[in-house]
Parts: sequence; C-alpha cells; structure tokens
Amino acid sequence: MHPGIIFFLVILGSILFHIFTPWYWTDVASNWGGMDDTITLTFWIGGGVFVAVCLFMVYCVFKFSYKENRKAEYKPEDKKLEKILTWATTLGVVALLAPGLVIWNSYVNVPKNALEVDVMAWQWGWQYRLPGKDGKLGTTQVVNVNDNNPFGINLDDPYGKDDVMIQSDVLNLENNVPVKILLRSVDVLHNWYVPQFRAKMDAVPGIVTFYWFEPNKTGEFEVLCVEYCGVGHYAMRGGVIVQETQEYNKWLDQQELFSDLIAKQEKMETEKTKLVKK
Amino acid sequence: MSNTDKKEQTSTHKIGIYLWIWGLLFVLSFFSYMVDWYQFQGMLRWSLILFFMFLKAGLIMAFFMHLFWERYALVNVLLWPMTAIACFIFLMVAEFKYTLFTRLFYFFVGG
Amino acid sequence: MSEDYNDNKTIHAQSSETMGGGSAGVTPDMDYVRPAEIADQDLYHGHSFITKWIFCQDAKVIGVQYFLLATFTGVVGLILSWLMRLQLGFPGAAGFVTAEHYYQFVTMHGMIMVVYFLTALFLGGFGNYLIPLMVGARDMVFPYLNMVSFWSFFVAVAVLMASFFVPGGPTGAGWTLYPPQTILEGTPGSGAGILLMCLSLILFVAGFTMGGLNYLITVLQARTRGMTLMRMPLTVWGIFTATVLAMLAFPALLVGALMMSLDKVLGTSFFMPTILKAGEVLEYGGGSPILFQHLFWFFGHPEVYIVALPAFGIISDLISVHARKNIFGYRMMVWAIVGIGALSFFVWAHHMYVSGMNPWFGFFFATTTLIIAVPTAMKVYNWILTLWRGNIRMNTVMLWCLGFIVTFVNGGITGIFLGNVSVDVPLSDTYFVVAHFHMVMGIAPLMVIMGAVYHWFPLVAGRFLSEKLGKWHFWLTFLGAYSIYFPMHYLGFIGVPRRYYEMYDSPYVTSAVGMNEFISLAAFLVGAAQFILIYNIIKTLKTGKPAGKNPWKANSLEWLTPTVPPEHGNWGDRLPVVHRWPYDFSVPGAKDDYITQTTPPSEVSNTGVEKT
Amino acid sequence: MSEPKIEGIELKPGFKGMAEDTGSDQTMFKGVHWGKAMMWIFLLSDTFIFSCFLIAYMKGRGSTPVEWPNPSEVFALDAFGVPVPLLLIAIMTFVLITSSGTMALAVKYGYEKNRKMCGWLVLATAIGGLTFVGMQAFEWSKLIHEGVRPWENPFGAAQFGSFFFMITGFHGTHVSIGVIFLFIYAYKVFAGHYDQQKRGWFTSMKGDYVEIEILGLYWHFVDLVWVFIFAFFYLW
Ligand code: HEA
Ligand code: HEA
Ligand code: CUA
Ligand SMILES: [Cu+2]
Repeated sequence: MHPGIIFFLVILGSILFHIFTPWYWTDVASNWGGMDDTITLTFWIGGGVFVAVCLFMVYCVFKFSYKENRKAEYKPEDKKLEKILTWATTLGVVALLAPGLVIWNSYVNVPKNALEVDVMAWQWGWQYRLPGKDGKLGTTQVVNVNDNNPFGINLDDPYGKDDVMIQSDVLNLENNVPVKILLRSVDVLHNWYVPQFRAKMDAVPGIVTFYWFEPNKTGEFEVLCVEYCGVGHYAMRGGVIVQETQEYNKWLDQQELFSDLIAKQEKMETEKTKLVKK
Repeated sequence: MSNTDKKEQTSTHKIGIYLWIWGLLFVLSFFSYMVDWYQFQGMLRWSLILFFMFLKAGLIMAFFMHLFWERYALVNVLLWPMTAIACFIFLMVAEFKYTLFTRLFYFFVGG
Repeated sequence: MSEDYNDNKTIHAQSSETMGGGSAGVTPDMDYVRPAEIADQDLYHGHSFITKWIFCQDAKVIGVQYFLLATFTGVVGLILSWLMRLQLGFPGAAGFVTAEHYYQFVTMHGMIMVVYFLTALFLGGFGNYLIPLMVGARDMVFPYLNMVSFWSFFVAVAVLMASFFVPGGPTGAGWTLYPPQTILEGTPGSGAGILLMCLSLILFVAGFTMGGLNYLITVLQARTRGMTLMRMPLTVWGIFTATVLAMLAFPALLVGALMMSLDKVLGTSFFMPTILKAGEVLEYGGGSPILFQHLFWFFGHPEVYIVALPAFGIISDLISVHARKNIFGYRMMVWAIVGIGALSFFVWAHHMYVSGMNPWFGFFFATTTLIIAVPTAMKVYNWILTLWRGNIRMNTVMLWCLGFIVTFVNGGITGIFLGNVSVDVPLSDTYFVVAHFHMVMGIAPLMVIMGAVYHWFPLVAGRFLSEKLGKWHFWLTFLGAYSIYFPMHYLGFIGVPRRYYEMYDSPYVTSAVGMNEFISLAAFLVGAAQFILIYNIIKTLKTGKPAGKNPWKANSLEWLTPTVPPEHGNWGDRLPVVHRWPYDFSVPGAKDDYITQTTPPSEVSNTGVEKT
Repeated sequence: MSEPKIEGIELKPGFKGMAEDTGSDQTMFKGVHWGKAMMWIFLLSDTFIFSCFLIAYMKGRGSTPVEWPNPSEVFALDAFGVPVPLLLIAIMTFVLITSSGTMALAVKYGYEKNRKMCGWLVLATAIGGLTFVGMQAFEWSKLIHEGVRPWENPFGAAQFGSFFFMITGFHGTHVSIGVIFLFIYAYKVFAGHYDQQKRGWFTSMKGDYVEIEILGLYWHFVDLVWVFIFAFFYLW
C-alpha cells in the first residue's frame, strides 16, 4: 500500500474523530461561554490549516514519488509566495488573538457588584468564607490560623467579625450573581477549578489571587484541584452547589459567623474558668 | 590557532588611555559612594546610582575589555541578548509591585 | 608528549588550490576562494584504548558517547512512562505504583525525557558528531573541554539515577519543580531526592556549557574555506541556535536550582512564604513561589525550543536530500530559526497564565506567543513546498519526515490554543496540555531523531539499517503514538486534570475509561516498537549492507570525507573547500541530480545554479 | 586587541564591516582567537546568571512588606569610633578597581611580549584579588557575628541575609577562581611558557600571550559584576 494512503487515513480519521467524538466539553455553566467560542474558532482556523497542510503533503507524496527519470524542480526561493503565506498566517493569528484578548480583558476586570468569596486551600482540602452584612471580607494571615480562628482572620480587623465561615469543601453560590473568587493557600500551590465554569487560577501561598465568573445553571458541580500539590493532589476535590436565590439565602442563614465562633469560645472560656474556680 | 606571526609588530594602545580610564573609575566610584554619604533619596538617588553604574560598567567593558576596539560583529553579538534581560527586569518590576500590592491589601489591616 | 600532536607550524599553503578533482595546478577565476585565515588545528591523538574510546577528545566519539548515554536515559524514561500508563489505564494493576511512586515516575519521566534525553541527544549527540563535519572542521575547537563536557553529563546522569536509590526516593515534585511543595513533606522525595535533582541539573548545566561553547565557537570561528554562514546546512543552524538558547536559558535554571537548594538546606526563604504545615507554622516567610516559576520558565520555554530547533534543522536536510530538491526558501528558514530562537526569550510566562502572576502579563505574553506561530508556520510551509515537485524517495527516512510534519503541525496548532491566553484558562493543567507537548515534543522531535538515525547510520557505521524493519518501526511508532496523543486532547476537554494518580470516582473520567485503557495499550505497543530499532542496529552492525561513500547522494560535507566512517581529524591531509550551499539538487543542466558542496563552479559551469 | 589583518580581504569598519564579517567564510569574529571568543560567550552566559540573581533579588526585596535593612548602616564600619557608612565596601571597591587596572596593563604588556612587566602586573592583580577575598571574608564574619544568617537577621527582612550571602558568595567564588588562575598564569608568564608556545594543560593549543587577554576579560568581568552588586546591593 502506498504510504500516502495511510497518512490520508490518519488525517481523515482525525477529522472524523473530532466530529463524532463522545468526549467533549461539559455544558458550560457560567458566563465564560466565550471561551468555548474561541476554542471553536481556533478549531476552525487551526484545524483548517492542519488539514490543508497535511493534505497538501499527501498530495505531493502521491504525485512526486521517486521516478528514475524525473528531475525535481530547481527553485530555491519564491519571494512572492513566501510573502503571501506570511501575511495570510499573520492574518490567521490576528483573527485568533483578537477575541482571545477581549475575553481576557473581561476575565481580569471584575464587575463591581461581584460577591467576594475567600477560597482557602491547604494540603489537601478547601474551605470558604463569605463577607457578612458589611459586604467586606476581613484581612487574614497564615500565622493566625488555629482551631479558634480557622481562617486566620486578623482579629483587629472590624470587617472580619461578621464573615461567614463555611468549614466544608462544598460551597453554595447564587445563580446569576457574579462571584469574585479570592484564592489563597496556607501551604503550597493549589488551583480551584470547576470544569463547567471554565475559569481557574492558582492559589499561591503568600499572595492572594483572583478570578471571577457568573454561574448561570443551577446544580451540583465537582471542584478539582488542578495544580500539583503533593501526593494528595488527585484526591483534593470539593463541590459547588448553584442555587436560586431563595434556597441560597436559606442556606446562607444556617452558616456560622466568625463572631458566633468568638462568642462560643468566650463562653467556653468563662465556663472553664468557672469550673476551675469551683 | 596561533595566527599571530611572531615577528608581526602588534600595535598596542598607549598606556595613557588605561591610566585615564583607571582614574575615571576611581572618581566615579567615589561619586557613587558620595550618593550614599549625602543620603540622596528618591528618584535623584536612583538616577545617580544608575548613571554612575552604567558609566563605570561601560568604561570597563569598552576599554579594559577592549570592546571599543572590537569589530561590530562581536560587539553586537554580545549586546543584543541583553534585551531579553531588560525585558525580564521590566516585567519583574511590574511583578513585585503587584505582589506587594496583594500582600498589603489582603494581609494587613487597613491595607 | 608533543609527538601526540600534529604540529602545524604554518598555515597550509592551500590558498591557490582547490579540492576539486585532479585538475591540480591552475585554478579558474570563478573557483576562487579566499585563502585560509586560520592555521590548521592541532589535534591530540589518543594511543591507548582509554584515550581513544573513553576519555576521547574526538568529537565524533564524544557524539556517539552522548548518543548512547542519552538513549539509555530515554529507555529509562520510556519504562517510567509504561509504569505511569499502567496505573492510568488499569488502576491498581501494578500494586507497587502507589501515588508516591506515580508522582516520582511522572517527575523523573518528564525531566529525563526533556533534559537528559532530548537535549543531550540533539546537542551532545548530533551536535558533536555533525557540526565539525558539516562545517569542515577537523574537530571541535576545544577537544579537551568537549571530553570533560561528556563526563560531566555522565556524572549528572549518575547522580540523577542515584536518586532512585536514596531514602525517600527521587523527587516527585513534577518536572517543573514548583516550590513550596517541592521541598516540603507531602511531596515524595522532598529530602535527598530533590537535592540530588538540583545537583544533577547543576552538573548538567556546567557540562553543557563546556560543550555549548565548543559548538558555538566551532560554528563561528572554525569553518572551512568557502563555508559562509549562509552555506551551512540547516542542521547546523538548528543546533547552533539551540545552543545559543541553551547558553542563555540554562543560567536561569541554574539560579533557580541553587536558590531552591538553599531554601531546602539552609532554610532561606527565597521561594517560601509563611507556611502552615500540620497546624504548625514553619520557619519560612516572605518568599515568592511565583519568582521560581518565572525563573523556571525563563529557562523552560527556551528549553522546549532547544529540543525543537535542532529537529527543525535536521528535518530540513533530510527532506531536501530525500526529495532530491533544494530546501525551499533557505534564507527564510534561517531567519525563522533565528527569529524563533530570539522570540523564545519573550514568551516564557505563557506557562503561567493561571499562576496568579500580574494579570496584565496575559496580554503581553499571548501576543508574543502567537507571533512565534508566524516564523514557525513559514518553516512548515517550506517543508511541504520542498516536497512539491520534488522527486521523493519513499524510504524510511522520508517516512519519519512525513510523520514529523503531521505530528508537529498537530502539536503546534494545539500550542496556538494554549498560547491564546483566555483559551488556555480552561485547558491549562489538563490532559490537553499533556497531549500538546507530547505531540510537539515527545513525538515530533522523536520522529526526527529516528529519521536522523536511519539517515546518518550509514555514515557512522558504514552500513545501511534494514529498510524492512525500519518501516515496521516507523508505522508502529507513528500510528501508535498518534493514537496515544490525538484522543488525549479530548480527555482535556472533558476536564481530566494532569498529574492525577487516579480519579475514577469522578464523572469526568468514567466516560473515558475505555479511552484511557486504549491509550495505555497503544503506549505499551509504541514503547515495545523501539526495541525493533535497537535490534535493527545490533543486527546491522554485523550483517548490514555496506553503504560505501555518500550512499544517499547528498551534498553536505559530512559525506565527503576521504574515509567512511570518517577518522580522527576528519579530512586527511587537506581541508575541504566549499563552493556552494548544500542544497544543489536536481540542478538543470547538471549530469547528476546533486552537486556536492566541494564541487567548484568550473566543473559544472553549464548548469543553472543559483549563486549562494 | 589590535586591528586584525586578514590576507585576502579588506576589513571594513562599522556596520558595513559587521555585515561583511558575518557573511564571510571561516570566521565571523575576524582575527579573534578561539579562546577569546569562547571567553566572551562564556561571560555572556555568566552575565545571565548574575542577572538572574540580581533580578531575583530585586523581586524578593521589592515584594516583601517587611522593612528592608538599611545597607548603609549594616555595612558601616567604625573608624576611630565613628561609624562610617559602607567604609569596607568602599575599600573593597577601591581594591578591585586597582586590580582591574593592573590587569589591563598586564594585557597591554603581554601583547608587547614584555615578559617581566606582564608577569609582575599579573601577580599584582592576583594579590589585589586575594586582598578582596580576604576583606570579603572579614565582612562575612562581621555580619555573622552580628547575627546575620542566610535565614534570618536582626535588622529586618529575612531575605536580606539570604540574598547577601548568596550573591556576594557567588561573586566571591568567581573572584577566588580568578585569583587561582592569576597565580597560575603569573607563573606561566615568568616561566616563559608563552614565549616558548608551550601547550597548556586544558587544550591542544600552543601557549600565547593572548591567554593573558582572555584571563583579563574574566577578571574585568568580575569587576564589572561588582559594579552592579555595589549599586544594587549596597546603594539601593
Ligand atoms: C518541542 C517542544 C515544544 C514546542 C515546539 C512548543 C510549541 C508551542 N507551544 Fe508548547 N509546550 C511544551 C513544548 C513545546 N511547545 C511543553 C513541554 C509544555 C508543557 C510544560 C509543562 O507544563 O509541563 C508546553 C506548554 C505550552 C503552554 C502552556 C500550557 C499550560 O500549561 O497551560 C503553552 C501556552 O501558551 C504553549 C504554547 C505553544 C505555542 C504557541 C507553540 C508554538 O511554537 C507552535 C507553533 C507552531 C504552529 C502554530 C504550527 C505550524 C503553523 C502553521 C501550520 C501555520 C498556521 C497556523 C495558524 C494560522 C495559527 N505550550
Ligand atoms: C521528550 C519528552 C517526552 C517523551 C518522549 C515522552 C514520552 C511518553 N510520555 Fe511523557 N511527559 C513528558 C515528556 C515526554 N514524554 C513531560 C515533560 C511530562 C510532564 C511531567 C510532569 O508533569 O511533571 C510528561 C508526562 C506524561 C504523562 C502525564 C502524567 C500525568 O500528568 O499524570 C503521561 C501520561 O500518559 C505520559 C506518557 C508518555 C508516554 C506513554 C510516552 C512514550 O511512551 C511515547 C513513546 C516513546 C517513544 C516512542 C520513544 C522513547 C525513546 C527511546 C526509548 C529512545 C530510543 C532511541 C534511540 C535508540 C535513538 N507522559
Ligand atoms: Cu491541591 Cu492539587
Ligand atoms: Cu512554552
């Protein structure tokens, strides 16, 4: 069999695989559908070039296979052709880059009304913190983290007192409300990623990173840690539940506040001293 | 590759030029020391430091390392790669500012 | 001692003669080549077995040494990839592949394949063997240093392999070695393993620097008469530019490795912020993990081109020779190589789009990254345009070339996905990335290596490798590898993250269990197919068909040595004199379909060669 | 060093010359000895190493919210009971520049094949280098005595000590290697190896005074790096 045929079948197979594959994106559940569109666009342009280049190659292989008496063309350069190709490629690149940059611009510019969520990562788990009534998260420091202060909130920060603490790896979000995810880590790099939301960012110890999205489908989603963080990396999962406003508020009301925790501790403290006195 | 014939009279530079540069280096070092001595601050300090630094570096490279007398082929090969370093420096300045900002903003009360 | 050297007191009086044939004496004007400006090189000739084969200063022997040692590390990397695939396709099938071991295997696999296998093989192996021959030098300019370079590499490999046997095992931090986890418990091999890794890398860099200086100065300062830069085969251009990249990129790795070792050993906090470990605050604080990532990728991105550029160069030569046609757009090819090399220092943070660096960098790096696609695209076009109206020999070498084009374009296009910053966001750290870089780095350059082995084996060993075995080897490798990595992209789409030991309890992977098994089976097959090559080599060394001089009818100098395989000093008494580029194939009016680089114009005066 | 002359071509100056050199056969750097070209490329690579160190230092210093120690106080030295800022550093700079000057002259006399002068000047350079290393050792021990460690220091940000010891240590290593070679080369000059074209240990090349220039390049580079360290570490 002529090798060209096999190469041809490989190309054909790739196209067919792409068309009929059962494995593709999960349905997007956030505002980042634009990323999917850019991917589709890249598939069209990039895939088109791939197919064109390979088919041209296959054609040459058929047409110009070795013959004793044939002499190849002698043509070191073709300035015009090279120029056309350069510009065509540049055009393709611009067509890909432009939408990409536009989306990135909206990715790094968080809407003002976004709800800030503090996502705290460690080896190997997650917990979350929402701002209280004041709408602001308190500042934190890793050195403050202990049983009495699981988020390491700076005690002298007034904004921190009413923060909502969710010491579970499942986070609830309100549908159609933009959230700004503020990521931090107490030990190594992690990355909080829900494939359906498309967005991700590393949690880096020593700084706070962010990204935002707006969930637009209710349901339960799995959170994956997608930055290698040691042996437990593959098991570092969490969850997100996107709910309509009512249910969300119901859930929110049940959560513990930092001030509750402080009060509880103080109570325990006084009881302890009472016991000791007795 | 001993391509210099023994008898060939290699013309060298006059000793004066070396002594001049030598002297200049001392003077410039003295000046950059004075920047600290007089505790200049802010932009003035920085521009003086960098000015003296580049001047000294330039003199050493140009005259002590003979780059001034080398052919352009060598000079260019040596200097162009510095653009990569320049880019690295430039971006890392932006990076440290950003890091410092997030640290102050999220880790310190009132930040 | 001095009788061990050939002593060239004066510049050879070659100025008025040329190499071409027997027409000694008068040289026509058109054949004029500038006289020699540098004296012939003095070489040290080994006498004993040790100086001839072990501590040998002949670049060709050093090249073979590099090649063999790199292949050894490649086989280790291959076996590690088998173990990984065993776990991924059939979890639990090999009980000893625990999560710890899995991560150690991934790390060592990645590092070995990129640095100790491909870099060493292309630059150390092919570079040493081919550069002096192709530019018409007697040897590398500093043969002694060259020898030390290989032995540093040897020690580096030994240290690396030793890390398998220290307590805690080799490092399992991922080949990117991101701190803080690299040096914290919770990552396998965070004790001795990581230190040995850093040490080994530092040794590698030191050794490579010695070799690299040799390659650069040989190309720049030791070419033969008539050999201008624009008459060098693209192989030399590729290796040369890759070496430049290496000389400028490895420093960042060296610094990163050193600083990380200090963090580990002395407890400095270059990369270590305040860290809470098991409820205790460690004695670190204030460092910046992202700084390491910048240093690593300032090295890491040029590094991937360090393995790509030699491949680009070599493939150009192979295609041209076997399509019996000049490489199309040579000038453009050279500029593209140089341009890609230069640009590669300005794109590094495209590996860090989601690392939490300054978000504005995304714009800069996406733009620079996509710009690289343009020169790369020109190279691709020129390869296929070289095939156009050629006279293509469909032998094994050509098959590898075609396989390279398919896989490289495929991988390059997926690179474009990743380079486009917001498209990278969902794809980063998924199997899409794994598929991208195996296609473009694991498979494409490997195709080139294989093609190069089939192409130059007759030169090195004087015998042809078996075509029949070669074709089996090719098809199994190409089809197998393609069916590993093409479907793997779609794992990335459904959301399977990389560096996952297993995730069978997730909805993302349950639908792809079958695909994972298939990929693993293909990987076993492809790996096994490599032993066909090894068998082929061993068999050929004994019984292969003798090749004779210039069996492929190529033009470049390495085929034109007086003896085949070439001896120490390469050229006998006289250095060759070059009159043209190496791509004068199928020139109209010439009687053969090739004109070697040493053929003076007067001998082919009636042909339509272009002036080069 | 001197204008190269190549039989058979006319060497043009400036960019024209650069284009022609690049386009010519055999060598790109016309008249440049292999060893010298190698040293230049090596130094280029080494520049990248030091640049990475300094960039890392800049990034580290710039992004720490903790107070950075004031170098002008930390490195002050008591002279007659008064603390003089950066005194030791100033002397070290002085010594290093002095040695750079002697080296430059050594190269000059080497080219004039003036064995005696060349030898003495190389030796002087070596001694200058040794003095520098000695003073650096003193500086280190002083700081260590004051409680500065790679992992901590009493004056402020912990990274101060880390970067200080690492960068000056790496530079000091370069100086020390240079000193060793300076002594070796001083011996070789005095012994007349370059006049007799005796083959070196590392290479199959014949000895030549150009090796002094190569060594000189290295030594000036060490000085050059110090200029940057001085500016960024001590003056910032
Ligand atoms: C040989 C090695 C090699 C090569 C050549 C490339 C080439 C490219 N790579 Fe790849 N890459 C790697 C090896 C390589 N890469 C490795 C090892 C990693 C992962 C490391 C790790 O994290 O472990 C990686 C990861 C990686 C990332 C990070 C992904 C992530 O972690 O999130 C990105 C992002 O930008 C990227 C981009 C590119 C681009 C744009 C190219 C371009 O150079 C490709 C250019 C080529 C083409 C574009 C094809 C030919 C062109 C045409 C046919 C013309 C038509 C095209 C258009 C009009 C668009 N690569
Ligand atoms: C050049 C680089 C290279 C090569 C060739 C390979 C080859 C292979 N790789 Fe790998 N791989 C990497 C570089 C490479 N890889 C890197 C950088 C990583 C990232 C590590 C990390 O995340 O830290 C990685 C990670 C990686 C993963 C992801 C693990 C994870 O994220 O959990 C997987 C999974 O399937 C994998 C599989 C394979 C397989 C099946 C092969 C092979 O089986 C494919 C077939 C191999 C061959 C065809 C040739 C082998 C060659 C020889 C044996 C030499 C013979 C040569 C002569 C005689 C001349 N590799
Ligand atoms: Cu946490 Cu991976
Ligand atoms: Cu890259």
